Amino acid sequence: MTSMYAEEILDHYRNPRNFGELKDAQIKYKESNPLCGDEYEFYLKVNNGLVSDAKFFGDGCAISKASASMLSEHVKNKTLDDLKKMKLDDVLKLLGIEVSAARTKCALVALLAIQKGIQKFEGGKNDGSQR
Amino acid sequence: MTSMYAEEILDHYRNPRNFGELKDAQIKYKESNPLCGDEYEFYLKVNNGLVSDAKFFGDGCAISKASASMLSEHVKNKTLDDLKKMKLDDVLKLLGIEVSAARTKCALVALLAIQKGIQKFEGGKNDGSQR
Amino acid sequence: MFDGKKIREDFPIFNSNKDLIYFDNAATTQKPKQVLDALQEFYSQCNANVHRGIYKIAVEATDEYEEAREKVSQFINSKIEELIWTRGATEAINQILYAWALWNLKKDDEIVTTIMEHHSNLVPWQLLQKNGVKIRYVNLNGDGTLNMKELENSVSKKTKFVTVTQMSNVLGTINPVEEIVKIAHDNGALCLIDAAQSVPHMEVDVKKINCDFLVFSAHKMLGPTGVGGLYAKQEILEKLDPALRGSEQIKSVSLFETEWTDLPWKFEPGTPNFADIVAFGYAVDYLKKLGMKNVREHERDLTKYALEKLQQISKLKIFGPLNGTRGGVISFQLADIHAHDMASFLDDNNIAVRSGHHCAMPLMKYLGISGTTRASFYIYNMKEEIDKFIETLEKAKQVFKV
Amino acid sequence: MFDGKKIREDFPIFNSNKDLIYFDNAATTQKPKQVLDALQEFYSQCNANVHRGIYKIAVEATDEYEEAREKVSQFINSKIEELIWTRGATEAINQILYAWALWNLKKDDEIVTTIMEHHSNLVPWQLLQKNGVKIRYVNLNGDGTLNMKELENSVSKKTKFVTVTQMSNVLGTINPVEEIVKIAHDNGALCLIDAAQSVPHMEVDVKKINCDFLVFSAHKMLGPTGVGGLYAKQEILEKLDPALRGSEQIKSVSLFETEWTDLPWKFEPGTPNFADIVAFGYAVDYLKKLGMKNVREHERDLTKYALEKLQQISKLKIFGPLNGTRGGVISFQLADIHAHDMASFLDDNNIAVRSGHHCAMPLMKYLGISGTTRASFYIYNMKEEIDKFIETLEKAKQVFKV
Ligand SMILES: Cc1ncc(COP(=O)(O)O)c(C=O)c1O
Ligand SMILES: Cc1ncc(COP(=O)(O)O)c(C=O)c1O
Repeated sequence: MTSMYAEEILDHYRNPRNFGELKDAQIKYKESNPLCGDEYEFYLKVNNGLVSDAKFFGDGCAISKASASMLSEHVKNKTLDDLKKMKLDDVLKLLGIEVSAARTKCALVALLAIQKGIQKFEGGKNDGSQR
Repeated sequence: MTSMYAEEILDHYRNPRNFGELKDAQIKYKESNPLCGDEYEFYLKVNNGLVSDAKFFGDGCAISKASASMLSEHVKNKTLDDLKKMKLDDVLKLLGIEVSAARTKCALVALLAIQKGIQKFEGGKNDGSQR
Repeated sequence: MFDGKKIREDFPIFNSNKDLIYFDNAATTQKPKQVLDALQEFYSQCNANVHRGIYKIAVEATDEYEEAREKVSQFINSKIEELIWTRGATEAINQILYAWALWNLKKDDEIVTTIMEHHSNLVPWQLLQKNGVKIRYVNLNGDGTLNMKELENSVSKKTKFVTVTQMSNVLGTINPVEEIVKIAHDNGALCLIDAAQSVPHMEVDVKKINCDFLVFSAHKMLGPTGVGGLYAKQEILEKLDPALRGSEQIKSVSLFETEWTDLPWKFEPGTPNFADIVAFGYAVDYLKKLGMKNVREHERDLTKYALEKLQQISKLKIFGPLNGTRGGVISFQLADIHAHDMASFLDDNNIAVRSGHHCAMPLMKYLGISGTTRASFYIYNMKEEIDKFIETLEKAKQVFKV
Repeated sequence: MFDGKKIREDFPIFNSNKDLIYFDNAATTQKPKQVLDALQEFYSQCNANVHRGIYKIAVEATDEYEEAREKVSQFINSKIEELIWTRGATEAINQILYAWALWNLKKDDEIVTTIMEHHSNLVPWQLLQKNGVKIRYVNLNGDGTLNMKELENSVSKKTKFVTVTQMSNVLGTINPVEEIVKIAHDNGALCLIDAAQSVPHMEVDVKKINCDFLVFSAHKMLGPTGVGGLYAKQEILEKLDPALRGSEQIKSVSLFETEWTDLPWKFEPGTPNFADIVAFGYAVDYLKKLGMKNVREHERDLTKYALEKLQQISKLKIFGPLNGTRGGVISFQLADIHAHDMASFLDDNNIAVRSGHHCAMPLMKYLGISGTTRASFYIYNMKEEIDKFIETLEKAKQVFKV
């Protein structure tokens, strides 16, 4: 019942890793969950096709912030293609908890920011969702 | 079951009495039943407080036209006060039939034209329903 | 093909009114128990305001609600983003008026429409005359079909908007909407199809029609009252600001500015009629299961049968095409029997029809009549009912001494 | 006074969800079987399009429909002519925007409203900025009540319109609407009361308030979704052209002109949501039978009880007045637990509350927060439920380690 609020989740919520701005990031994207109001901007530095550094900034619930925080650690040294392939399940595995249907959107905001950022970076058509 | 379409009703429908315009009428009023589209204009000549002549013009269903036709006969030599007191029941008595709930409005259009015309004639506030 | 008698058993109203012959389907249809049960179950099991709710029944409610949108958008072959919920066809048309037409049509721009339109596709556009917009009406051929030659001549480079019903609710005429859309587009005009009478009765494919807007009402197709659909092409919706404004349609609101959210919700402010919308999804399921081809064929059968019998009654005049592409709506006049008297008499014999101008006064004037009596069919109607109807008309001739 | 437990038995949803504690009544309420039965019976016995029908079930349907209007207009003490049916409060506000404000407010005219408004009473008016109309927002006192001094200073001869919620859906604050209307009128402005949160919970008398417009939604007061009321003074309605245009609202239509019919139908184009409107009449019957004084007292009781208990929880902050005139809506924040996490946790314990900005983003910004968790009560809630709620909050403190 209380599995969604495991110790590790709360730790990442209260002490988010890689929190802040990354000035010289090539990838920069803000994504929000309009139903909940969670909003995060992700910054990725890319070197030779690998993510060399990552940070994020923003606010939201424990689920969304923990997933942003964990993703900010996970993405380092991954290729952009690796990241583009990530799915909800991969995020849930990172989080290590079960997330109720109502909250999957919270778990996904950060990943969406990363993936849309990459898409834009790679010159993909801007889908208009960046403000 | 077929009582609404008695011989007399059909006769008045097909051969309405006092049908036409009355040029020198002091009372003249058009009333319609917006739900059905029945529309009649009534003309009354008044002499010493008595209706001396009456005519009507317009179109509608058998019930509305028969009641207009019968009323045009009935009103003669009545005082305006008599007419102002008339009610649905009086019209139904004239018609001599039972009228279903959906059709009482048809039975009433002519009486309303007469009564609103009198009200206007007597300097009552114009209620705006005359076009 | 299917059996009207068997379908009838799904409709509780025919249980309460065993002998009712319901021929007023163009006004509104009856509801199968599948739809009524869905409504009841929704309210009894997962009623909660949709979107934003985090608790279980709110999630269920939202899922059911958006599933209905999937079902209905599939039904007309639109994208999910292109289907906006409204109260009905009339409100949908008003949304086009206030979101697009009012701000985009200017002095001397022209609208082309037809003389057979329902007031709901006619009164809204008159407002634009305020801005100097001109309305042109296309007339009919002698048989009650649309004069396409006249339509072609009426649409010009001045035309910014063409709006036409797909099926007349008075004459039963089915208009060649694909052709009309093409004429509009060739002249740079947008085109609205009033599908209030077509979506319930035949396959309608918005992509095939290629119209810019299309509207319909749930209550005319087994669904509950208070629900309708506005289809519009995504590229149009994306460019427009919503007419109706409020909550649930926004990304963010500050004191003096609002940022709209994504389609289709951008056009749906306030709490939607979610319970009825869910139930509407079940109405569409019911129709899909029957198959719209079969629905159309069933009605075509009934209509052919009725037209044949009606033509055998002397002094009976039918308004609308006698054959060819037409739907199951038959308007008629029997001798000098006034339409209301006819309807009353039929009602005395348990046959429900409509009488009057059918919200198409300009058409009545054009036809030189004050009204008609109208019988309109749907899936639960049967040939036996038409037989009874014809008998009753014969009886009327006696009673009314014609 | 009455017994929440007994009332609960009238609500089928609590039969399907035995342990559900439903505290999201400000979003939408549950429906008693009396309302669901009315809906079912209507569809199963006399479903037919209202007005114009001459056959028996059409007459019955029309009678039931207009009876609902009688019931509801009595409930708010308006004339029958002054109650217009809409889809909900949001659409009602939009009708005022498009029928009156858009054509009557000019450059440099001012609107006065408050920082506690729901988006539905805020986003619509922003449209008027297009025409150079200015919007002024009145702020709050420290305790979450409206700053009446500031309101008085904001309303001037430039003010053409004042629009205020009677009860905040976030803070529970009840505003002194009679006084506000008087201030508006003294300055020659019209005044709209957003009664979406008040009509369901207390006696509301439009004549006593003396407002020019008032809006509310059926779904927040036991009624079905898709129905709302727009009250406006008769003399105002008579002068206005309707915003929404179409059938059923006209005396006659020619090609280029329309003559409107009488009030209230003039403002109701198209097929109304008649089945739900009939059912709404039964919802109002249900509330009348309980007595709105009793409804208010029951909620006052629950709210007082809840506020006392909540104040004993350390690190819990309540937004809104702690005593005085307030309704049964309580917004709070517990330590650093995010509102959505709080709502999820409560949901895990079968307690349905809402979390987020509650469609009041400007108020959130004013309060310097991103959202709150909100519990809102109604007639079927009980003190035992509040006890369980408080227990669960204590449990949350442990789980979230605050
Ligand atoms: C104060 C207030 N006004 C307006 C509304 C809008 O009501 P509806 O969504 O039913 O149109 C709400 C409902 O959330 C409300 O709380
Ligand atoms: C052709 C046509 N258009 C529009 C409408 C209006 O539909 P509604 O009253 O459901 O808004 C109707 C319904 O009578 C119709 O027949």
